[in-house]
Amino acid sequence: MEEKILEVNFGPQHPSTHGVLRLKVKLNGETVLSAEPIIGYLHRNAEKLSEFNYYASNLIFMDRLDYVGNHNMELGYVLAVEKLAGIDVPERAIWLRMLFAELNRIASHLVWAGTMGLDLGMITPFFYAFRERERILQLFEMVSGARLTYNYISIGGVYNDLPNEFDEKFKEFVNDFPARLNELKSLFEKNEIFIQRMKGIGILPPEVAKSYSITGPVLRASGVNYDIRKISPYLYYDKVDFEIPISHGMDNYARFEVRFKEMEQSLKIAKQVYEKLPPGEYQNSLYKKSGLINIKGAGESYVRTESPRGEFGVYVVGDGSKKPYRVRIRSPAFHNLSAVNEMVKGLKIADLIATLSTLDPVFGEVDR
Amino acid sequence: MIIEEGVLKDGTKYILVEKSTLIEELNNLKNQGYDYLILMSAVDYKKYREVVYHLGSYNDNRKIVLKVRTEDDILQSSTPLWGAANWFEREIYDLMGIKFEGHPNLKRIFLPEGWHGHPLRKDYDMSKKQYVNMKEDGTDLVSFNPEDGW
Amino acid sequence: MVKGILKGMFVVLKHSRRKPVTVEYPEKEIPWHTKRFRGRVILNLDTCIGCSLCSQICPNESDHMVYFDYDNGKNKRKIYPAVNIGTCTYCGLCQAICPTGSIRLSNDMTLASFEKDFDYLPDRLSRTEEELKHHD
Amino acid sequence: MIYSILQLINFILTYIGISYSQYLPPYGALFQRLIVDTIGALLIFIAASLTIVVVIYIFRKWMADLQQRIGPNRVGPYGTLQLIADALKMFGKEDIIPDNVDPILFRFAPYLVFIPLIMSYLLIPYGTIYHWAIIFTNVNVTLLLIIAFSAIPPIGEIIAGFASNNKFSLIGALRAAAQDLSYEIPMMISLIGVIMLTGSLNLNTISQYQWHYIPIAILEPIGFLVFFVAVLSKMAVVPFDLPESESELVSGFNVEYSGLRFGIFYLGVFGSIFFGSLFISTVYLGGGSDLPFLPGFGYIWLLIKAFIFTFLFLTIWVSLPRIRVDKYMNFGWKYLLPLSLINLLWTMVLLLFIHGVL
Repeated sequence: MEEKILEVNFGPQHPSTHGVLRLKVKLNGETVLSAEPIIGYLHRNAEKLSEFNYYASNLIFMDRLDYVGNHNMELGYVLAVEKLAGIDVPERAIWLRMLFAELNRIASHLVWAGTMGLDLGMITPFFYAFRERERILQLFEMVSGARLTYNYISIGGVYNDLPNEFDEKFKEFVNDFPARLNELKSLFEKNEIFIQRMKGIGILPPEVAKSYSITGPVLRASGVNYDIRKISPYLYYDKVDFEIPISHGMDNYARFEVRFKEMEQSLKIAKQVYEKLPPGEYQNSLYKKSGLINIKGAGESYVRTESPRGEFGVYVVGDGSKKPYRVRIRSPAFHNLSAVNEMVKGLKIADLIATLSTLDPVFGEVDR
Repeated sequence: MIIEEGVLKDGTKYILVEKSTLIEELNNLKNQGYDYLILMSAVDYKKYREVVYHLGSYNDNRKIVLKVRTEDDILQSSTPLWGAANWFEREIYDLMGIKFEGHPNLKRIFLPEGWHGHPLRKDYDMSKKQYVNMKEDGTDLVSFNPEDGW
Repeated sequence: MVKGILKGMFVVLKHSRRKPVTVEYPEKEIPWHTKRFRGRVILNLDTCIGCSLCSQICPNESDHMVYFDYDNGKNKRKIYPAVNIGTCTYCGLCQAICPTGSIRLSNDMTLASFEKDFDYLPDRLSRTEEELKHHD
Repeated sequence: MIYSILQLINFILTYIGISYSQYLPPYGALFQRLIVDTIGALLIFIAASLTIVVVIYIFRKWMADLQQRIGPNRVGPYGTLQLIADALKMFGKEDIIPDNVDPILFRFAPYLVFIPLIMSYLLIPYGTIYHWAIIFTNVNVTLLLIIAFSAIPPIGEIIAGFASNNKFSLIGALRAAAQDLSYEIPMMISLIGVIMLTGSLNLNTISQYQWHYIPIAILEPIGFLVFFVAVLSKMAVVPFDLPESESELVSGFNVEYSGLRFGIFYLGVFGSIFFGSLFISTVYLGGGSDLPFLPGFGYIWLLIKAFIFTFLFLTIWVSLPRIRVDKYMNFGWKYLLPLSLINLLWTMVLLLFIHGVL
């Protein structure tokens, strides 16, 4: 009896595709023969849009790329523009940017932990993860005024300083987050059904990862020790000590472990940064009020930062005018997703969904 | 064959390469240890299109930029060297219109199949609106008059 | 064989003793509502000098300059910003760039109104939502 | 001391002073029996759907409590009328039937799931309230009937999946078939152990037996565990909710259903949870048989045991991920089946000691 291939569209509208991804899946019964991702449903071409605006007002397009880790997105763009236009940033602003980059990484990993639980059929971890994320969002709203699209970084520093009630809320969050994190982890870690669903599934060998130029937790779970914060430190990551969690498991369970350890490391960095916050100016006075408009830059510059999903880079080409000539965005989730076909051959439908959830793609960034 | 060499503003070395010897240059760079294709981007300088390869390596922070210029928008594809080049080149073809010979399936990656023009070109006409709809058999129908749009 | 599963269930059961975290918004006020919350744009007609910087920096042109005859001595051309609340992304760039600080983002979050027109002209922009409700 | 419903109604009517025997047609007893049973069936139908609504309310409040949120509290005091509102919405919503769908099968699949479930509620001996036994069927094959009725809902799910002409529901239907097949056998083999011990198929005698001796759960722990897991998978609760796995198959076989038909499926899920807990407490914990220190009120004991099991099932639903299809199948065939056979051996040893007979 020749094989009956069932071609199913895990279409743009599906409960667990983390956004608008369409997977053209060829099924033989329950086993997946091939899964070809089709993207482009959330394509707004932020690169073309940012050619019509001033340097400072492109921030809102960068926010809406990876709408879960958006502080890191703004950071990548602003660092690239500052290097292009040669703007120096006061000391305190750099430390503040680092503090919120790490808090944003924790918030993004918490969203991943919640949605991974949902994809495997567990309902409760979503609520515990979002309860913790809510406290981080409150910290952001206290400082920048918004919960998701922060626009906290200005070119040349940050827009406003920490309010005085920030200190007490931050200490409170930092003190009881480790206990809550272990509680969330214990829901997954030793659970036999969870281990059965995640161990040995979605194998990504290091050579395939390197050839698909995959970065971030997905790469570190395949045993490659590569993190931009250590290899080419930007901001003050060389003045802070932290380790890079690595696992040689190459499967979903390894990616799960790497991300949870990364949250602990990010908290450790945030604590150290908070102690090292120097007093003083938080925004370069040249570009304070009406200086925002006349930022000019010629030549080209590419800056690499470590966003929660991998290496996020912005390549800006300036022609000396007040508007960028070309902005090119390197989005890590775009490459993490391109390796789905290799990782999923021969698995079951349930494993396809589990592997997709540990790749943690966000489609604002994949489709740009 | 390297036409020009130099250092960029942010300190990274860059080389400008002949269009015909693109693949050999990429190949010996890869053998020199640049095994990580960070980014492939295309910039439209009106007279010519410039494709910029950012190469790095997974075990240290060396970085090099390789540029190649083309007027007639045809280049050799570097998919044999890196798997990532597959989606990079499809995106550059989709948004900038540069065809890569030897690419397994050079189709548009973001825009629907029948889209007219390549948006990231400087001469792309932004005023003409294109409407996308789905035909009976599920493929995309791109047209200029708004009636086909829903 | 079931030790991990029981441990997970114990953690879930432990949560039944904790107080619920949800804040029932309409009845009770949001406890952490901060002074810096970026709500609706508001204009101070007296200090605006009509320099149109805010309309240039606005990313999607929801802030555009409009003629409005209100003389406050400093604004010869009598042009004031009008903001289309529907397309505004509340990014706060106009507040950051305004040299005289006359345009800023208030804490106002409840924007539901019977007016179908989202494009707030300067006189409507200069009044807060409460005044707008009582006024018409 | 235990009277049946028929005697109860006779007692009330003679107490009021109406003697209706002269109006009865020739075969009076048979006709009388017919009336009493239909009244009983209607009573149970209403009671069952009310308990299902209560179980749904308990589930939403208990899940909310475990997840540190409040749960329904807007409609009615403490959200009690929320379920009535949901039921009305379910009736009110338009029942969309897609066009290229199998017309007859698509319409009747939900009833195939719900009707057998409600009928199996009739078979459970609910014990006594002040000596009035609420037992509707005292036939000596009630256990067999329950197994027969509990085999029909999966067929309804398979038909629903195939009839709705949708790839996801097709896979959901295949999973329903696999699930029903591989976990029915261990359940029955563990029940054989119970039948061997008590010597009868009548649930009433099974529950009375456990009052005279000790509950069978203690006598046959392996059988109890195997039965517990098999009933858990019969109810499609989360670790085993493969036919209706929302995150993979966009909610499996009931993808194309909406309005009243989806409501019936939804009630079916929670109905089977409460029925499962009733069934397991009657067979393994002797539900309904009145215990010495509260002579006439066996019914209350049954309710207590049933709600303990319901909370247990709901906690499992809230805190565990979903198992994969092939792991689920080989867990059923490689672990549950041998365990239930070992349980049979264990019952033989028990029989040797208790009755001295083989």
